[in-house]
Amino acid sequence: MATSKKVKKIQITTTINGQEMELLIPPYISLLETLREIVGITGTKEGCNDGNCGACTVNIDGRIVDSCLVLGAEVDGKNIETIEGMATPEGLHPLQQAFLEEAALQCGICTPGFLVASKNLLDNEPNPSEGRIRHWLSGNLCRCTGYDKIVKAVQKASDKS
Amino acid sequence: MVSTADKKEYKVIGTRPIRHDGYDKVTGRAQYGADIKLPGLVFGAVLRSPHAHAIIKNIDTSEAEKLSGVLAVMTAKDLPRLENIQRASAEESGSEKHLSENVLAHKKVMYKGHAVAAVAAGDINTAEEALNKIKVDYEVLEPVINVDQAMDKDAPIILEGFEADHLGKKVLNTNVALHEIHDFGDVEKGFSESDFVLENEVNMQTVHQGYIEPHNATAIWDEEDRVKIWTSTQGSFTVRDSVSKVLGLDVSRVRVTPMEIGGGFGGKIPIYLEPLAAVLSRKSRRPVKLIMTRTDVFESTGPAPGGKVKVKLGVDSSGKILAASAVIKLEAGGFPEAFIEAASQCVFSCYDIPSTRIEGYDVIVNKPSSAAYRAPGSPQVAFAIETLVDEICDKKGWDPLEFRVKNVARKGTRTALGPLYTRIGLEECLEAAKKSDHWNSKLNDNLPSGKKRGRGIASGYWFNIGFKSHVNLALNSDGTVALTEGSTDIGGTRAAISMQAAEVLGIPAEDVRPSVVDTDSIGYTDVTGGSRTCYATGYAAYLASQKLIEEIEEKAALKWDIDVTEVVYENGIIKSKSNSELKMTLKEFADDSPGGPVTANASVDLEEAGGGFGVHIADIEIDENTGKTDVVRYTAIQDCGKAIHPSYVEGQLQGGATQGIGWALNEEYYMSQDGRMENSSYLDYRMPISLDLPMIDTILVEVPSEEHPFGVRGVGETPIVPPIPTISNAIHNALGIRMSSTPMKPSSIIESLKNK
Amino acid sequence: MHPYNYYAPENIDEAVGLLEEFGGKARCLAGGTDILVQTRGGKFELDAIIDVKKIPELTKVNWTENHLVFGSAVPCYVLYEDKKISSKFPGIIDAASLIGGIQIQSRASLGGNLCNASPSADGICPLIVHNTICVIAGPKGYREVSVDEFCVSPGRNLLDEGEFLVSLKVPLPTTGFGAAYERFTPRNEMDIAVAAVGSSVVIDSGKITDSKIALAAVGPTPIYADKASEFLEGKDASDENLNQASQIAEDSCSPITDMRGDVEFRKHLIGVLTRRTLDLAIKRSGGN
Amino acid sequence: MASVYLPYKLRHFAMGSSPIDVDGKTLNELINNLEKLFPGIKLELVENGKLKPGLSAVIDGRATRLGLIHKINENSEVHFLPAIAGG
Repeated sequence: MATSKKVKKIQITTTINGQEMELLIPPYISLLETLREIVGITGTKEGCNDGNCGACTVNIDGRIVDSCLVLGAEVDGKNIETIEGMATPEGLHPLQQAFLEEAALQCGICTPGFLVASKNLLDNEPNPSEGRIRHWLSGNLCRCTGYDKIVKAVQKASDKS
Repeated sequence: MVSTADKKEYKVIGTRPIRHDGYDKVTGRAQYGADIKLPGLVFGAVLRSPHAHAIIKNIDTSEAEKLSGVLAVMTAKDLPRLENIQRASAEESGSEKHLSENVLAHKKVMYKGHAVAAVAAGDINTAEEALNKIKVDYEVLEPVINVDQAMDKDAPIILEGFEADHLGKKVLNTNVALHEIHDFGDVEKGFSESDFVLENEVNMQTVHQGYIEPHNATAIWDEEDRVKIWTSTQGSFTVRDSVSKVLGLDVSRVRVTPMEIGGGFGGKIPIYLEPLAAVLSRKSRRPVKLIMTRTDVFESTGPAPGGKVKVKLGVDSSGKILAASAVIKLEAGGFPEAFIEAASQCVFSCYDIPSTRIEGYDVIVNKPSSAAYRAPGSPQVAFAIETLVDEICDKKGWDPLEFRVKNVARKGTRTALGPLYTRIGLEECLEAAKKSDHWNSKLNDNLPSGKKRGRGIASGYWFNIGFKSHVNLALNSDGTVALTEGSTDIGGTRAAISMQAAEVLGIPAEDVRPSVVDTDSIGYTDVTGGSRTCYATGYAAYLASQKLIEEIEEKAALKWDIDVTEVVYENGIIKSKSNSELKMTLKEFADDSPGGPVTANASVDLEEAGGGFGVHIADIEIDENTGKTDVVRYTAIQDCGKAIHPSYVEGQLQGGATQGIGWALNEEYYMSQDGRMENSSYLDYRMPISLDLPMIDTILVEVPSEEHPFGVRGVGETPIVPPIPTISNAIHNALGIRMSSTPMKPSSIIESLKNK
Repeated sequence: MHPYNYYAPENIDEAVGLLEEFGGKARCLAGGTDILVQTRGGKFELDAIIDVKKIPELTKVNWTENHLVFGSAVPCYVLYEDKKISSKFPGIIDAASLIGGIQIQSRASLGGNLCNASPSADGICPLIVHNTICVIAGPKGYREVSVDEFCVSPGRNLLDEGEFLVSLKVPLPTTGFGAAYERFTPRNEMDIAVAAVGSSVVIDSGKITDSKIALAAVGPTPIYADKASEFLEGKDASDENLNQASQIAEDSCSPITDMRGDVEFRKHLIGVLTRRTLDLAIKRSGGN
Repeated sequence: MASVYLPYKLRHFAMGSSPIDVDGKTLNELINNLEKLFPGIKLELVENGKLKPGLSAVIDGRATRLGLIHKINENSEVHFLPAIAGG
C-alpha cells in the first residue's frame, strides 16, 4: 500500500518583490524557510512557527498570510511581497516613514510583519478607523509597544494616502 | 508632559529624532541573531527533558552519532564540572555549578524542557531526527510545582546537597534556598498602636517575558581555542563571562557579538544555547547555529516567578500608616534566585512607614529557572500592597489618591530596608494623577445591561541601577561623530545615548552615528537591563563628549598656535576668545585637524540612578455574564527624571503597562499535575493583542535625578509594576469583588461573583 | 520533522489515487493552518502532502437552485467578502470572520476546519445549524453525509482511506430563517473557544417552527444539542422559553477541565451564549 | 562616627542592636573597626579582599560601586544589604 518515495527537491518559479525567480527547494519547507534560507532574504521573521504571532507575514497575490503556514511548494506561479520590497528607489513607503516618526517600533522584530500587514490594509482601505486597524492587526503580536504607537503610525500613514 | 525640572534649555534632549537604527529595522535589513549566515554553517538541535523532575541514569548517544549527516553530539560530559562558587557578576547571582547545570542537565533534570543533550547536523531535520535516536534512561521523581508544595515538610528535595541560607545559617535538604528577614523599627508596637490593621494575601502564577524573538546562538570554536559567538542578548559581556565560566576558558578567549535583539525584558540576560553551540562547533569543526522553538522558549527559559505574598498594614484613625509587614514566597524554578531581595526593597517603597518587617523565601520548584522580568519581584509585591491599600481606603471611605499622598515617600524618607531616599518624584506623580483628565473624568455608566465599569489606581516603584558602561567617540572628517558602545539596543537606546552626546557637542542627533560593537571592541559594559542604559551608557557618552571637546580645543589651539585657554567650543563652532578672526565650524576643523584623529572615551561605574515611581489609572468594563474584562481607558504616569527621547520613554510606559495588563488578566503557566506547562504556545499563552487594548495615555513627570547631569532616571521597568493592582482595584470598583490571584481570568471572575 | 513530498493534483480522481497510494502516510493540504503545524509537531509522519487547491471543485463557490455549494478549500475571506453569502448565511459568516486573524483567514477554510475535527472548531457549529451537507469523494465515488455526523472524536472524522471532503452544500435559507454563532475567548481575537454556540431558528407567524442549536468545546466533537433545539419548536420566542432552552443546552453538555476552561465555567458559558445566539438569530430572522 | 546598620542575620554579633557607631575613613577601615568590636563579622562581609558576592554596602543612600575604598564621612549612614540588579 504505502509506497514511501524518496523525497526530491522540486523546482518552483515565483515572483518575489517584482523579481521572477526559479528556485529548487525541498518540498516540505515553508515559504518562510524558502525566503530566509533559499532566497536568503531575512527581513521576514520567525516568532512562533505556528501562525500565532504574525512576524512572518508576507503578501501573496494581494492577500497577507503567515509564511510559516505556507509551503514553499505552494507559491509556484505566485507573486510575493515581503518587507524587502516595501521601500522603492524613490524612498520609504509612507508606512515605514510613519513607523519611524511615531516611534512605532522598539526591538523591531515584529515590525516587518506589522508593516506588510498594514500596507495590505491601507491598499484596500485607505482610511480605516482605529477599531478596524486594531482588528486587522490582531494577528500580529508586539510585546514591546502596547500597540499604541503602531496604531497611531498606521493612522498617520493613512491620512497621507 | 508635566515638568517639574528647573527649566534647563536643551537643543537635542527632549526632541524626537528618528532613531539611528530605524531605517534598518523598517526595511528588514537589521540583522537579528537568527539572520546570521556563515560559510559552512550547520545547525543544532537540543534534546529536552519530557519530565519535570527526574534522575538521569544514563544517556546513550551512539545511535544518534551513527545517523548520516550528524556532525556532533554532546551531553553534560562535554562540559567541565564547576564548583558551588557564588558568581560575583553584577546582574546575575547564583553559583557557577548551577549556571552550568541549567545550560545542560547533569545527573538530574529540574524542569520539563531542561536541556539534556545537543546535536549538530548539516540540516535542521537531520539534527531533529538524531535527537529521537538519543536514549535517555530517566528515573522519574515526584514534581514540586508551587511554593506551598515545595515548603511542605514532606516535600521531595529538588536540589540535594545544596547549602541553603536560612537567616545566616547553612541548611541542607530544603527547597527554601534563602530565607531572610529585613526589619526596621518596632513593628509589633506599630500594629498595637494602630486603629485599624488589615491583612491580604495574593497568589500569582508563573508568567513569561514573551519576547517575540526566540533565543538563538551561533558559534565558532577555532583552532587556537578561541570562541566567537553571535547571539541575541541583553548583555554581550555577561554572555562572555558566563560562557567562559561554563566552558572553562579565560574571558579573553570568548568574543561575543551582540546581534539585534528581538525583545528581552530581563529574559535575555541568562545564557542557554551559547555554550552548546560552542561545544558543538568544537566537535564538528564547523560554525553551528541553534535557535529555540517557541515551545522551548516557554518551557526552558525565563520565566518570572509565581508565588505568594502576604502583607499587613496598621493605620491610625487619621489615615497614617504606622506599621507594615510582608511575607514574600517566590518560585525560583529549578535553581535559586527568585528576586526576593528586589521584592523586599520594593514592597513598601511608595510609603513612609515608621516600622516594617519583611520576610522572604526563595523557593526551589520544578519549573524553568526564573529570569528577571522587568522590575523582577516588584509587580508581585505591588499586587499585594496596592490592593490592600485600596481595600483599607474602601473600608474607611478614604480617597485612595489622598491616602497615598498622605503617606507618600519622598527625599529623606527611610526605606523599608533602611537607607534614606535621595530625590524621588512619587509625590509629583500622585499630583499629576490628581490633575489628570482621566482621574477627573466621569466613569461612563451608560452601559448595556450585563456590563459594568470600574476605575482603579495604584502606584509602583523600581530602584534603577547604574553599573559599568564604556563609550568611544571619534570625530569624522566631515564633522560627524562615530560613537561606539557596548549596550545592546532593545528599544531606542542608540538614539537616547547619541542624543546625550549630541547635546554636549552642540550638534544634531543625526550627526552622532552610534554602533553597538562586540566584546573585543569596547570596554566592559553591563547589560541593557535594570533600567540603566540611557542613564549609565548615556552618562559615559556625556563624559566622553566633554573629553572630545577638550581634545578639539587642544587641537584647535595647536592649529591656531594660541594657548588652549584662549579656545572655546560652543554648539559646533570653535572660536578664539580674543581674536574674532579665529573661528571655524566643527566640520572645517575636522576636515583638517592636526595631530591625528580626534577621539575620546569614557567609562563609568555608577551607583543607583534615583528610583523611578509610577502611578497608573485604569477604567475597565466587565461582562458580568462571561467574566471578561476589557480595559477601556488607561493612563500611565511616571517620573522619568528627564525624558531624553520622549517617544521612547512613552513607549516604555505603554509597553510595560501592556505587559502588566496581560499578566493581570490572562497570562499564566497552566501546569499539569505532573509539572508540564500545558499552554506553551502563543495561542494558549494569551498575551494581549491590539484588539484587547485602548490607546495607553502617558504623563511624563520630570523630577531630575540628582545622580545624572541631565537628570535621567531609568524608565523601563517601573511601568510593569502598577498594572496588576490597578486592574484588580478597578474590578473591585466595578463589581465589589477582590481578586487575589493572577490571572484575573474570566472563569475566576465568574467564580468570585458566585461566591460574593 | 519527517520529510515528505508535495503533490498538487488537478482533478478529483488524481487526488483519490494519491490518497489510496499513500494511505495513512498522506494528508490533504487546503489552508495548511492546522496540518502544517501538526506535521511539524510530530502528530503525523507523512510521506506526502496533497495540495487540493488546484482541483476546481474544491476552490469554487456555486449557487444551485436550492443550495450554496462551496469547495472545502475555499478560504474564509472568500465567504465573508461575498455580499450575497454574507446576507444569506450569517451564522457561517460569524465563524468565518473570527477564525484566526486576517492572515489565517486568507488561507484557512471551513472544509479544513471541519476535517480537522477539533472539539473547539469555530466552523462546525454554524455549518450544523445551517443544515449543511458534506460532499465526499473517494475510491467508490461520491457520497453525502450530514455535517453533524462528520466528526467522530477529537481530531478524527468519518472519512475512509482514500476519501476526502470536496465541498459543503448549504440549503438556501427559507423565509423567517436566522442564525448566529458566538464563541467565548479571553482575548478578542486569535484565540480558541472556551465554549461556543451556533443557533438557528425559523420563525413563522411569531412561532419558532424550527430551531437548531450546536455547541463547541464542551464535548469530544462539536455537538448538535437536540433536546434544547427540539424544546423550542412550536414555541413563542419568549424570554422564558429562550432561557429554558439555554438552560437545557447548558445541562446537556459534558465539557472537561483543561487549560482553556473548567467544567463549571464552560457549562455556564453555554447557557449565556445559547441565549445570546438565539436572540441574534431571531433578530436576523426578521421575526422579532 | 558613621552609623552602621547591620542586616537582620548579622545582628546577633551586636546582641541585636543596630545601628552601631563605628569609625573609619573608608569602608575598609570601617569594616576592620567593626571586626574589632564583633570578631568574625568581617568574614560575613568581605571575601578575597572585596565585598562578598551578593552583598552591597549602601552609603548615604547609594550602593557603593567603589567597594572597600569608598570614603566614609563623619556622619555617614552605612547599610549592608543584598545586591540587586534588574531586568
